[in-house]
Amino acid sequence: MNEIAKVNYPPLDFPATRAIDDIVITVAGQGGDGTQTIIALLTHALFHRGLHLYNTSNIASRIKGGHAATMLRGSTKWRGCLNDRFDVLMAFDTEAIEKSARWVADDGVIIYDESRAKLPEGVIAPTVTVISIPFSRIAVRELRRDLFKNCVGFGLLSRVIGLPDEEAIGCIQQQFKRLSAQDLEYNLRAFQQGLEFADAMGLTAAHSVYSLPSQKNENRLLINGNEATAFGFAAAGGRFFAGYPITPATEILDWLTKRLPRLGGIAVQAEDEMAAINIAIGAAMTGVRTMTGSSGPGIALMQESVGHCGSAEIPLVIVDCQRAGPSTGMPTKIEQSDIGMLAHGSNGDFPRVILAPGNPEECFQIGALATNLAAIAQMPIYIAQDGLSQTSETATMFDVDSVQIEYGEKLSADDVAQMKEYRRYAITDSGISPWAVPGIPGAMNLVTGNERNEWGQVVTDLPNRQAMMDKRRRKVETIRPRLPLAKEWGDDSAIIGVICMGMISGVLDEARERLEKIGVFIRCHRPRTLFPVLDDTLAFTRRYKTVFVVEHNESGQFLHLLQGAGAPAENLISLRKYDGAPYLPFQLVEALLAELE
Amino acid sequence: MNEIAKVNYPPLDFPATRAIDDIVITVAGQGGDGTQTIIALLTHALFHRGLHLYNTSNIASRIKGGHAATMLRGSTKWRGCLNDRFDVLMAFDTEAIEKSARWVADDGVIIYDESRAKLPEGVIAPTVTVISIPFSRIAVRELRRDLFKNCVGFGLLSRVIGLPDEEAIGCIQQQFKRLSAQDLEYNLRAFQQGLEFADAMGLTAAHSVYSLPSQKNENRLLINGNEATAFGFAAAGGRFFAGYPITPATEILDWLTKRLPRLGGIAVQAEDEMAAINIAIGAAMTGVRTMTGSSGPGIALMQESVGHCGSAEIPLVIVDCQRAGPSTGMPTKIEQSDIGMLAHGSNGDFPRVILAPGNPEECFQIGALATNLAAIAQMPIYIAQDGLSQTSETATMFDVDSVQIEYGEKLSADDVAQMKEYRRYAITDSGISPWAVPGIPGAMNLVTGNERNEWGQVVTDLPNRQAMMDKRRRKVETIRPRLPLAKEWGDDSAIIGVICMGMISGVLDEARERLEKIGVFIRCHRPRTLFPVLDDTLAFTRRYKTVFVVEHNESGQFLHLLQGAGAPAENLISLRKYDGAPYLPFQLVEALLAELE
Amino acid sequence: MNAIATTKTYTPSQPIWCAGCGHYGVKNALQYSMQALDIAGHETFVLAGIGCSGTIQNYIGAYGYHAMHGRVLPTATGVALANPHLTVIAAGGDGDGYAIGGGHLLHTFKRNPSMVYIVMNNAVYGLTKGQDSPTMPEPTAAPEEQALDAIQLGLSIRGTTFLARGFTSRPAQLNRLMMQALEHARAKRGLAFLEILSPCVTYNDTYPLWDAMVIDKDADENYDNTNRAQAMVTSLELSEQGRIPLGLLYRGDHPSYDSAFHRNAVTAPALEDVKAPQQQQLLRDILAEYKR
Amino acid sequence: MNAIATTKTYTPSQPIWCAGCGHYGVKNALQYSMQALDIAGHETFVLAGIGCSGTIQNYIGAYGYHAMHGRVLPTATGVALANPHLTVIAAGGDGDGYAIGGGHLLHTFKRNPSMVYIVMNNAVYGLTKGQDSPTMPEPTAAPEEQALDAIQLGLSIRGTTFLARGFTSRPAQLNRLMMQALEHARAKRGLAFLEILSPCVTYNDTYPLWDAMVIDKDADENYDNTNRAQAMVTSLELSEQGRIPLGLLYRGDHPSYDSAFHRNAVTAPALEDVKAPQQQQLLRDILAEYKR
Ligand SMILES: Cc1ncc(C[n+]2csc(CCOP(=O)(O)OP(=O)(O)O)c2C)c(N)n1
Ligand SMILES: Cc1ncc(C[n+]2csc(CCOP(=O)(O)OP(=O)(O)O)c2C)c(N)n1
Ligand code: SF4
Ligand code: SF4
Ligand SMILES: [Mg+2]
Ligand SMILES: [Mg+2]
Repeated sequence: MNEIAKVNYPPLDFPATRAIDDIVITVAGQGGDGTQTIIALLTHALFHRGLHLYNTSNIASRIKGGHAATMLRGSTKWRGCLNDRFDVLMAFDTEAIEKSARWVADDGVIIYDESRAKLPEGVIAPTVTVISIPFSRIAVRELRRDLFKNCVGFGLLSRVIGLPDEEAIGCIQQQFKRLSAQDLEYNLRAFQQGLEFADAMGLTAAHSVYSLPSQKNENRLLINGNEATAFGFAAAGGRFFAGYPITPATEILDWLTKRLPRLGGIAVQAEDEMAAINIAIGAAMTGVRTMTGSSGPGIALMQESVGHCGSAEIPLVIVDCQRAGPSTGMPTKIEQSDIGMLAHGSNGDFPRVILAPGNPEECFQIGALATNLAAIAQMPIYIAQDGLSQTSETATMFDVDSVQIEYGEKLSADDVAQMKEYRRYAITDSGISPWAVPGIPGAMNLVTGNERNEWGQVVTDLPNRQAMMDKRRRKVETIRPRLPLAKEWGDDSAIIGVICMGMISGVLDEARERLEKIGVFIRCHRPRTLFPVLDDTLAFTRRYKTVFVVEHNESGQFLHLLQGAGAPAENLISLRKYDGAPYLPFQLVEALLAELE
Repeated sequence: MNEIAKVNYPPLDFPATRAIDDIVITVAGQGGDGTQTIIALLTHALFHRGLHLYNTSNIASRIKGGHAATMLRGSTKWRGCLNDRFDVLMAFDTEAIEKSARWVADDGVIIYDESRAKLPEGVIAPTVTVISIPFSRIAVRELRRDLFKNCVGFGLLSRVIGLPDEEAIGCIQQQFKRLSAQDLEYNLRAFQQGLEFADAMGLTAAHSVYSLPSQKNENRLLINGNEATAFGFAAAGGRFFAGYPITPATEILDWLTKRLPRLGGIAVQAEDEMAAINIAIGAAMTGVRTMTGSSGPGIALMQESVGHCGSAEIPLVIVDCQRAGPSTGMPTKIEQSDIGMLAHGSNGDFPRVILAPGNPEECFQIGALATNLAAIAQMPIYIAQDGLSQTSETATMFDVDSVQIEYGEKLSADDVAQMKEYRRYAITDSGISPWAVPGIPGAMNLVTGNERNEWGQVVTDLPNRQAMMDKRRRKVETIRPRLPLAKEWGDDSAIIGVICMGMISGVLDEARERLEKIGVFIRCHRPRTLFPVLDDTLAFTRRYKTVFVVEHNESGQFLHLLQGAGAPAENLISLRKYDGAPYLPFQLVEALLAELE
Repeated sequence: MNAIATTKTYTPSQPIWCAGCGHYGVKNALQYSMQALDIAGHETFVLAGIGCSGTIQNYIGAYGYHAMHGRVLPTATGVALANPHLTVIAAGGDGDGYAIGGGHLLHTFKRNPSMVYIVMNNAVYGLTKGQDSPTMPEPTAAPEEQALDAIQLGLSIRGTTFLARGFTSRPAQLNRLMMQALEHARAKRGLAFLEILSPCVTYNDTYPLWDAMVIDKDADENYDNTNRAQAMVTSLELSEQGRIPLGLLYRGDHPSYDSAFHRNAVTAPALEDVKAPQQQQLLRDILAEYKR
Repeated sequence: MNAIATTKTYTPSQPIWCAGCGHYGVKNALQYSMQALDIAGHETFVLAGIGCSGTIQNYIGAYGYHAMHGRVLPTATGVALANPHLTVIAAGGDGDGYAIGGGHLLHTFKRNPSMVYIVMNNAVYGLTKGQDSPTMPEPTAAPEEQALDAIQLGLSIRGTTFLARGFTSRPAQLNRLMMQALEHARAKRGLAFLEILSPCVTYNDTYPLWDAMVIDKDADENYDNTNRAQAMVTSLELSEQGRIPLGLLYRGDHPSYDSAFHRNAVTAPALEDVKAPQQQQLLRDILAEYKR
């Protein structure tokens, strides 16, 4: 197995080691290439360095074998987005090079197999360091399995980013701890192979391209938005989920299928989205805290049923892991373009709330809060996720013990026993009617999506109708104080405001930082309740003459929501990106500056 | 059969005959009571008098036997709404009396069977004339069939409203022209029975309660909104419809099922709404002009597919016969509460248009226009109907010959033969791509709801995506000049504006008239294109400091649409009625005045 | 315990049905059977679709739910999974269950959740005024289209365990079938599917027609209702002859869907005490998966 | 006429499928049969669902359409009604057709519209990365749940006229079945349902398993594929034995759905000249109904 390693690989002329505190490493290839493994190894490495991590993918299709690029950003500061360019690109095939090479920083590094692809002309700065290495040939010839190329690659990469060998080996041991000793051994040998290559090229333990800092950052976890939302739901007592596979929401179904049964709960894969939400409705009516979820097309199919929950007063959490629409659209691309549907979809008027987390920690909190709010107000609560579903980030370790479980006006059999009379849809000041679930003696009641009287009997008389509509609307007012306000940050003497949602949070912060450097000061505002539009947000739109509304959709859906709620149109400037990729910091800076000129 | 008639019925003390030019007659009873027949007979009578008619029902449930009240207004002026009170109420059962008696005008007439029900106390003015008559007893005893009570009733009614006997007999002959001579004879005898009653009471040919004018009004038809929309569609070359029964949209399916086959077309009853819209999509892709329709719950189920039409560029007309929501709501009650769903429903952003007719004539025109616009712009066009679906009105005879059939950029085989290259999704300035349907040699193409390149092949690259989104949006700009502007009327020096949609048109006009009489002048504006919000409407919202937005829904959906499009929130006052019943003129006057004080 | 006697809540209303509607017979059979089996209203959840049929829940005095059109089966399945202590009864019309609900029917047959499903078949959409439903022979639009036979459909799905058909004009048999169905579901043996011929006197009065067509297989000693293939052959033959078999036409043994979920830690999610300390520990264990 | 030779439009792309995916075999059979029967691409409309399977329309060189998930059958029905001159081919996966599309399958069986429906059955959701589909035996969530057999389902619906099953590992038979299906549909005899066992090598590699399970009924001289009841009995028996029958398993004669519509004035709505003077006259006649 030493043949190739002994080949005298031409030493390259590497510049002096550069210390950086922020790095983006991209590994790209076919889906089956195991690019995920390299990223996982790098993740271990950077995590233990105490860096903040941001990990996302760019995949063309979900079929195994489709092109996939996985990006990992590690930084001493929290970022929550990618950087403009990649510092290191490791490309396993032609498509990877073609698609990703242009995004490598001028002083970056490209590692690829030149026997497979040519570098595209004119897009790569001459200052980029290019390393060519026949990964798979080495892996197959030397270790008899293509799979091992990942560790070869990791070996080389560890020298590029200046990871001491012991640290790197620690990562391999951690990553493959469930493998047989022999397989672990093979992987370690592949890693050595990578190191030998590096040595031959002049990338030694002493002379790496980059060197990365270490910082103390205990009590962190790395988690993606879907997992965190599912976790928040479970932590708040959520014990029933029904869904149907769809990119990028499937992970929630998977996560809960694996974990709910331990907690005495059930997760069901239904035959379609209508079945999913109605199974969920059935469960929710028995009193178990219930969630369903999907992405745009599935949520569109659920619209009739969501309105039904609003009408019939059924507590349900609905997660929409948004993706690029319309219709089937681009399933693996990001967008924030279901907001209008969530706020205005389905027939008729009914109470609903849309919450929008901006990072995994908020996913956890909002997953829990939505579960409580649904139970309290007996109504549908949407969680609007975006690229967060496809992104992992480091976050402060969740505090599961501090999650409260609130039951609102749910009645026990004892409560009912004390009552003289029970009306399911009793008209109350809060709009919330005490709720007895099936099984409780004496409290038999009728739940319906038709208009009804307090007993749940279908009636159409006018004053009753009006009273019932008003009662349902009041529920939103009742929980309004519980709805999370916006996160606001930036320069508080700025004269420019910028509003964004969800995943844009990170990139907006980075843009803010850069703008500050050139003397442009902005105040940032990210509502965590999208609907109803809360007063703090309306006040923000009135506070500045120039308020940007930055969103990932074509029609300015959030802008319309804001204006619909009374935000002054003349103050608002709409910035929209809808090509399926999130803003990079420089793009957002440019977009903001272009409007300011 | 003369026994009862000969009973000396106590003569009542009727006031002198009153000449009126506007009358509301209500016939109420159980659904099976044949109240429809009496209304039909009255309709003949008033139609021949050249009066404008407005005919609507108030039904609790669609099951035969449920309570139903049918109202007919006849007036020398066009009205397009009910009046505040009924001039005549004929009530066949207790429920009819209980529900309707309170709505009888102080100088009105109630006819009912006192053996069945008591008049509710305190709600009927002492000045109301009350006639008690044992309808069914007469009909059954005398004519051996309960059914004939309708003609007994009509006889009496004809004396109440001062219809000469010959005119009334003409109506009976017209109504029953398809019956056997014997059945006709029975009906005429029943009518005579009614007259004898009237005579006995003192209502004679010379002394009726009311007398009605006659006016020339040729070239009219009486039609309801559903029929008119279906007709407009057919007139513009619509030859395919797929639907699923739902109140109040079923009539469109019925109408087209009966008539399209004569025209070489097809109407299909599908297994559900998703099947309906997708059968329609399949048909539409072959080039036939296609429509589907439903009411709120069904339209909610179609949302995914509507977005698909927007994305895949499939021409489709979708009628929403709105009813009171949310969820199943109150199927037989009116509302305008799907506007938000139509404008913002479904995932992602795609081009769409919402048209809203205000009377049957506009239903016909808009049915035709929508059919052409869908074909021209290859996109979904919604028609938002409201109470119009449940209302018949007189209208100027439609001019089917003047309806244009426009094909937009549809290619023939010959056109394609001339082309060197054919791209289904060619990016053009107008956004509209020439369209070749299956069957044409050489023009094979791929239609998809995924993002695609010009050939229709699925791709996710960013610039293409952006270009395709922009192209689709441009189609709306291209047809914008064709979108119908608002109807505007009223005092043009007024300082108060009022905006309404659809069916509110008539009642707003009557309110305007009454307000003028007390010195309050308003300018009325009814957009016929609800989405996109057109400039004439935006200009209207800016023209007055006080602009009322009157709508039949709880949340102010149209208000939000207007504000979302940039209308100044500070000018707008929202008036909403959402109890399931349309505004009556006095209610709208009061609501407007209350805000103006 | 008599449900209605102890209620603190609504008084069941009078049916809105037309005089003579078959649905009265269905309601009677259900009430009779609940009483005969001593099933308490508060432990019973009647879920109904949309249609004339879809009002039956209002007349029983149990917990009741009015689903969206066509969705009653998934909803009832959710109930059965979340709280197995309830007697779950789904009910609806042929339009609701076989047209818009056809997909769910297929999958519910396949899953076999423990509950009763009553379909009131009148071959029309009663509530929307008489359009053809999937069980209408010779529908107006495409007269050659075959009527759907839901029992045959159920026989073709190998997870089914109880397929029966009753007729409101045969109340004694109907009562018996209803009781058997309730017992099947309550014993957690799976889905008890009971189609009931329930004529719509207003839009499709099939009393005399069906009276002439039905044939009681419960009374046929040679009929083996535990043999799926034979049941299918018999049913197909009878269809050819223009006959409609009544009775408990197929009875099988197959584990129920709920039994797959209700094991180990999972008993009744609806009754789980989510605030219990051991649950907190389990959550902490999940968190530990994320420690690196 | 060779479709691809005369195209002015897209060049069919290379499949995106994993190497070894069964779907290649389906594509090959379709292309082979279209050529063998001389079916022009421009007169053919291939409508596909969503899934790995749902990309087949991109590789044929015919008119192609990518439906919403589960909706390909109604869409194709709309095409068949509107333009009977087209050869209509619906295609999709088992998830697309049997899970979310199950209701439409039922009703399409019942209607029997003249078109081919190809289901590429791999017992998983390939595109979404390997979840169980309705044809998966022992699904993870509820292992006792029975796999759906769509042929048995089709046999239970009395309007069906062509029910066949092929296997991509039996290409000769598959080609034959595909040609028969196309001929059935093109002769307006109704729905030609062809389920093809098409393994997903990535998430559920069933090549060896299915190879051992299949049994060719085309080769069985004693099998009468015109007898619905026998076909059902045979299929149920084979299922019991863990076998999967291949071949044209049922062939019936029942008028097609489209034939109910295509009569009198209705020939092909898509080709109707709506501007013709007689159409104007017909509209005026309708208007006359409203004259009073
Ligand atoms: C989504 C939706 N589509 C359509 C309807 C209208 N609708 C109400 S009941 C019904 C059919 C009723 O027929 P069936 O289920 O047979 O019940 P029956 O009235 O005959 O007892 C329909 C189509 C609806 N309520 N919701
Ligand atoms: C409404 C909707 N729900 C879910 C999805 C996600 N989805 C895409 S393909 C697919 C299933 C694919 O399985 P199958 O039809 O068996 O095709 P295969 O990939 O196995 O060929 C699903 C669930 C979707 N696109 N749309
Ligand atoms: S319409 Fe038919 S189904 Fe409905 S209540 Fe009347 S008889 Fe029964
Ligand atoms: S994932 Fe499976 S079904 Fe999809 S292409 Fe690969 S092998 Fe075929
Ligand atoms: Mg029915
Ligand atoms: Mg599959």
